[in-house]
Amino acid sequence: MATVKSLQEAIAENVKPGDSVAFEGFTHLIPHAAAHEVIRQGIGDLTLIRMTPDIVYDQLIGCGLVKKLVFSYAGNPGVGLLRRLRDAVENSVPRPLEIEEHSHAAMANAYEAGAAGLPLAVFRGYKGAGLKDVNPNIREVTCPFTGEVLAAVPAIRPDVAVIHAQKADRKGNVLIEGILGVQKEAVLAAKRSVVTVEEIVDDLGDIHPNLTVLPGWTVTAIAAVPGGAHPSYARGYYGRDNAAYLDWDRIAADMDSFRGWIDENVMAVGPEAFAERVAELRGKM
Amino acid sequence: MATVKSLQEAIAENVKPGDSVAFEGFTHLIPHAAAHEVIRQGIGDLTLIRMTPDIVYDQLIGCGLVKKLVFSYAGNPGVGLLRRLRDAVENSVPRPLEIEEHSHAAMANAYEAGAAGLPLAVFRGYKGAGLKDVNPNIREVTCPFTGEVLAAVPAIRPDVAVIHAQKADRKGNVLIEGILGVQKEAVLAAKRSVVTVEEIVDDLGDIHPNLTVLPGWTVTAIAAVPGGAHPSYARGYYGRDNAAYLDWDRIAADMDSFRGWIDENVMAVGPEAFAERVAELRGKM
Amino acid sequence: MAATDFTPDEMMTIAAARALSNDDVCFVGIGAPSAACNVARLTHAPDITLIYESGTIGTAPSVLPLSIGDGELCETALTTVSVPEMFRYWLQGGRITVGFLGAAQLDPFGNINTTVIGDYAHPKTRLPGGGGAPEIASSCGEVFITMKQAKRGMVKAIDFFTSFGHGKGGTDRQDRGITTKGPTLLVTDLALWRPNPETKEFEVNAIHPGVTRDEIADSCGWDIRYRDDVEETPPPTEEELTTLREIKARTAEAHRRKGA
Amino acid sequence: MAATDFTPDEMMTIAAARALSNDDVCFVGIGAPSAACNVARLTHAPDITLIYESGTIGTAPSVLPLSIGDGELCETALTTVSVPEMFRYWLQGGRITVGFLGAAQLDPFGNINTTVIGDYAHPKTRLPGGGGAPEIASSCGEVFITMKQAKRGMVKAIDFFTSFGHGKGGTDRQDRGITTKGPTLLVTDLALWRPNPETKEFEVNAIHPGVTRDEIADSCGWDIRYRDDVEETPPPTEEELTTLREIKARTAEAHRRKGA
Repeated sequence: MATVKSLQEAIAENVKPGDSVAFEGFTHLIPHAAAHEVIRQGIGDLTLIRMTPDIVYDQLIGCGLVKKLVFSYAGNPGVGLLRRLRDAVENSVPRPLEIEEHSHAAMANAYEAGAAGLPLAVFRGYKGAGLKDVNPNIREVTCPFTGEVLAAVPAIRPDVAVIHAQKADRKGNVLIEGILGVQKEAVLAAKRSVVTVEEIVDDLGDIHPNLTVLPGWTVTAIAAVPGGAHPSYARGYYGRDNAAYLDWDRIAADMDSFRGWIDENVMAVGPEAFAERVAELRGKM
Repeated sequence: MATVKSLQEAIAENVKPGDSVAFEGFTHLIPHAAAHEVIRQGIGDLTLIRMTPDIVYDQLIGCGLVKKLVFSYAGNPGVGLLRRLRDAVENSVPRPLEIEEHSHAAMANAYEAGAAGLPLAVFRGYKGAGLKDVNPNIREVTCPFTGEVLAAVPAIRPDVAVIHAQKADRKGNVLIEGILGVQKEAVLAAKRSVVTVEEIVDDLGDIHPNLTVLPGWTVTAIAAVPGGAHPSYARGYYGRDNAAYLDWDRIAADMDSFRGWIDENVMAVGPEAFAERVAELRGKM
Repeated sequence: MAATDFTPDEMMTIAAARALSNDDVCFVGIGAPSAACNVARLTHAPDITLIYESGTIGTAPSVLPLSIGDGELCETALTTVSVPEMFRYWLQGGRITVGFLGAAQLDPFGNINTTVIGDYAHPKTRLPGGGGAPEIASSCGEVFITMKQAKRGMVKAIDFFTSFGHGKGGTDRQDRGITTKGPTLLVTDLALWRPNPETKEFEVNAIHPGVTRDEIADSCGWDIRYRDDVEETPPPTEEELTTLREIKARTAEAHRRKGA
Repeated sequence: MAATDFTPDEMMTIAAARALSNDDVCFVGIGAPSAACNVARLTHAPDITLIYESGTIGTAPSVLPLSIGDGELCETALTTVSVPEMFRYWLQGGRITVGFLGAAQLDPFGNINTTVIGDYAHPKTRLPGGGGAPEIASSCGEVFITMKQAKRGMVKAIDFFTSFGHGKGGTDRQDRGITTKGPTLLVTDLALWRPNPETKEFEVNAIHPGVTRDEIADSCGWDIRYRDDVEETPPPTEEELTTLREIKARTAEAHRRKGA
C-alpha cells in the first residue's frame, strides 16, 4: 500500500546502493526531481534501466553513481549525443560503465513481460541486427506451431521503479495521462516503486473508467513534487523546457562545467526548486 | 479504410461460409444484431471463436450454422448452461459441433498475440489442468534464460472479427468505453472486421487522448445499429436486459421453442428491431 | 449479537466472507463468491480490493452482478482494463492474494471440475468449462472454494481436471513447479474445511451451527476427516446477516425488469 | 509553379515527402523524416497516418516536435497508446506501411549504423544506438532513408549493423526470413536513390536540380551506380517550399523559450 512521504524519505527508504533502478518516462513525465534526490543522497553502484536515457541519466552517470546501464536509445532528444555517457563509455570517466544494449521493441516487451510476471519476452525482432552478437541476453525461442524463430529477452524486473505522474489521491492511487510510455509496466515489474506527482488530491474524481491508474496497493511510496519532471513536461501542468535540453549539450561538454551545474542545481537545492523551474512553462503545452 | 454500410451489406460482404469468425464482447457490447444478420443470411460452416460464448452463440449453433467452436467458457452468465450448445455437443443436434477448448488466460493471450502479429502466445498456465491432454493446440515453450516451461497456444487470427461499439465518426474511427474485453485485439488480429455502433457522429469530439479507439484504417466495415448489443448492454446508452438472459433458458430448452423464437425475433425482423428492444433499458446502467 | 434465524446458504456466504481481510486482493467469481466478497467489503474489510475478470479493478458494487461484466462493476471500479491486461498484468503478474472458485465436482484435494460430466469427447453433461479457473488456481496466492454440499458434487474422483488443487495430495502441487498455495479453504453450506497440512486432504475444521456430522456425511461423496479440535462456526452476526440480506434484496430489485 | 531558390536540405525533405501517399501509415523519426512526413500531410497527402513511437497514432502537429514525445503529438493525435502496445500491436502487428530512418553510417545496401563508430566494446564514438530502428527496419512494409551526403556517412562497410537493410544484397534479406521489402528509397540532399531490383545496391535514380555527378561522388564513400535513365528531381513547387518553410518557422518560434 502506497504511503505518502517526502521525496527525501521515499528515495532513502527505497533506493539502495547496488540496486537496479528504472527511472522511466518517454519524453513526457521524466522523474528528474527523484533522480536529483538520488544524486544528493549519493546512492551509488546503481544499475540503471531506461529505454531512452537522456540528460537525467547523463547526470547520474556523470556523478559516478552508475556501474551499468541497460538501454535502447541514449541521446539528448532533438539535440544529439550525451556527453557524460560518452565520456564514461569511451574513456571510463568518471568510472567505467558496463552497458547492456537492446532495441526499443525488446525493452518495451521486456517491461511488459516483467509486469506480466513472465521470465522472458518473446517477439519478432533483431532480424539481421548486430546487437544479437554483442548482447548475450538476446536469445531465441522457436514457435512450436509454425517453426518460426523468434527473439527472446529476459523480462525486466528492477529492484525499484521511479516515475513521475500527474496525480495521486489520498489512498495512493496514481493517475497517468497523455504519452504513457512504459511507466505502468515499470512499476508493476519492479519490487518497489517511488512515484512523484504534481499534486495529491482528495480523490481522483470523476475520471473516465479506462484511464491509466496504478492502484495504491501496487505502489510503494508517493511524494508530491510539483514541477518534478522538469525539463521534461507534465501534460495538463506545464510544457517541455526545450531550451534546457539545448543548454545541456554545452553544460555536459566537460567535467568542470558539469560539476558546477550539479553543485548549483542539484546539491545546493531541494525538490522544492522544481516548482519554480516550471513557473514560466505552465500552460505551455 | 472503414466504409459505412448497412448491416446487411457489411455482413454479406465480409462473412463468408466456412469463415472463422470472432464475435467478441465480454458481457458488455456483445454484437447480437450482427449475429442475427448472419442467421438471416444463413451463412454456415462457420468456425466461431469467443471467450464467453453465451446466448448469441447458442443461437448460431442452434441454427446449424456452426461446425467448430473455439472457446473458454460457454454458459448463460448468471443463469446456467447453454441448452443448444449442449444439444450439439452431447447429441449432435442439429449437427455435430467440433470444439477447441481453452482457458480464459489462453484465449486472452492468443488474441493479444494475434493483434501483435505473433504466431503464438506464451504464458504461465494450464499447470496441472486437463485441457492440455485433450487440446493438441496447447503446447510448451522453455524459457532460454530460466529453464521454466511455459504454456504456448497459437495466436488467434480470425477471418473476421465482429464487435459492437459505442460510436464511430465519419472517418470510421471507432470508440469503445467501459468494459473493454478483447474487442480491440479481436479486430486487430482479424483479416477483416465488422463493427456495429450505437451511432455515427461527425467526429469523436474532445475525447481523452488515452481512450480505446480503433483507427478507421484498421476496420473494414461499420454499420449503425442502435440497440445492436441487446440483450447485452452498451455503456452510456442502455442497461443489460437481465430478464432476457433468464428467459433464454426456457426458450432454448427444446428445438421447437427455439425455432419459434428465431423465426419471430430474427427471421421476421431486421436490425432496426433492436432500437425498440432497448427503449425501456435506456438510462438503466 | 448473533442471529438465530438464517439459512445454510447464508451461513456459507458469511463464513466465506470472514476468511477475507482488508489487505486482500480478491479475484471474484459470480454467485456465492461475489456475495461473500461484497459482504466482507461491507462489514469487516472495507478496503478489500475486488477484481472481476472482466477487467474491473477495485469495484464496490451496490448490488451483486448477475454477470462477470455488469455495468455496475465498471461504474464503481477504480479502473477498468482490457481482458488481456487483466490476465497478464494482474492475474499472472501475481498480484491477487485470493482467488475464489466454485465447482461442479470437487475432490478431497481441492481439484475442481466444471468442464464435463462423463468422458470429455462424449460427455454425459457438457458444463460451461473452466473460464479463468485454470490460471486462477495456479496464479493466485491462495484459493478459496465455496459450494453447496451434495454427493454428486463432492466426489472421490472428478471426471476432468478443470483446475488443479493439490493433485494427489502431499507435495504433488509443488512437485509440478506450482509455487502458490492452492486451495486453503473450502466453505460449504454445512462446514468449513481446510487441507491437512501434510496430506492436503480437506478436513472439517468447523461445523456450522445446528449441523450434524451425519448431515455432512450424507451430502459428501468422500470419506470425511475431522480435525481433532473441530469447532462450531460462530453464527452470523446481525450485521453480517443484515448486510447480506440487504445486498441480496437490492440485487433482486435491480435485476427485475420493469414490467417483465 | 516551381521555386528556384531553395537549399539542398529543403530539396531532400520535399523529395522524401513526395514519396509518401495518402494511404500510408508512417512510423516517423525525429528530424528530416518528421519534416518530410508533415510536409506530405500538409500538401498532397492530407489523410496520411503519422505514428510516432511515443505511442501517438494519427498525429497532426502544427509544429515539428523536438522530441519523439512532444505534447503536441499527443494533443493532435487520434489516440495515444502505451509504448509496449505501440511496438506490439502497431509495429510488429504489421500495420505500418513506411518506416522512416536516418543513419550515422549507411552502406550501399541500406544497412544502417547508429550505434558506434569503431569497435563495439571500445568505440571511437559512442552513438545513441538503435532505438526503434532494428524492428522498424524489419516490420514496416518498406523503409525510406534520408540523410545528408558525406563520405564518412555513406560508407562501403558500416562499423555496426544497427538495422538490417538488404545485407549483402541480392536475396540476403529474404533468405533470413524477413518478409518485408526493406529499404526502397534513399533521399539525400543531392539525389534520390533506389535499390537495383537484382543486386539491391542503391543506384541514383534522380539528381536534384543543379547538382553534378561530381558533387555526388565527392560526398559518397562507395562506388556510385546510376540507373540508365537518370532523371532530374523536379524542383520544389512553391506550395511545397512554403509549407516546409512555414512549419519550420512555426517550429523555431515554438521551441524558443520566452526570455531565454
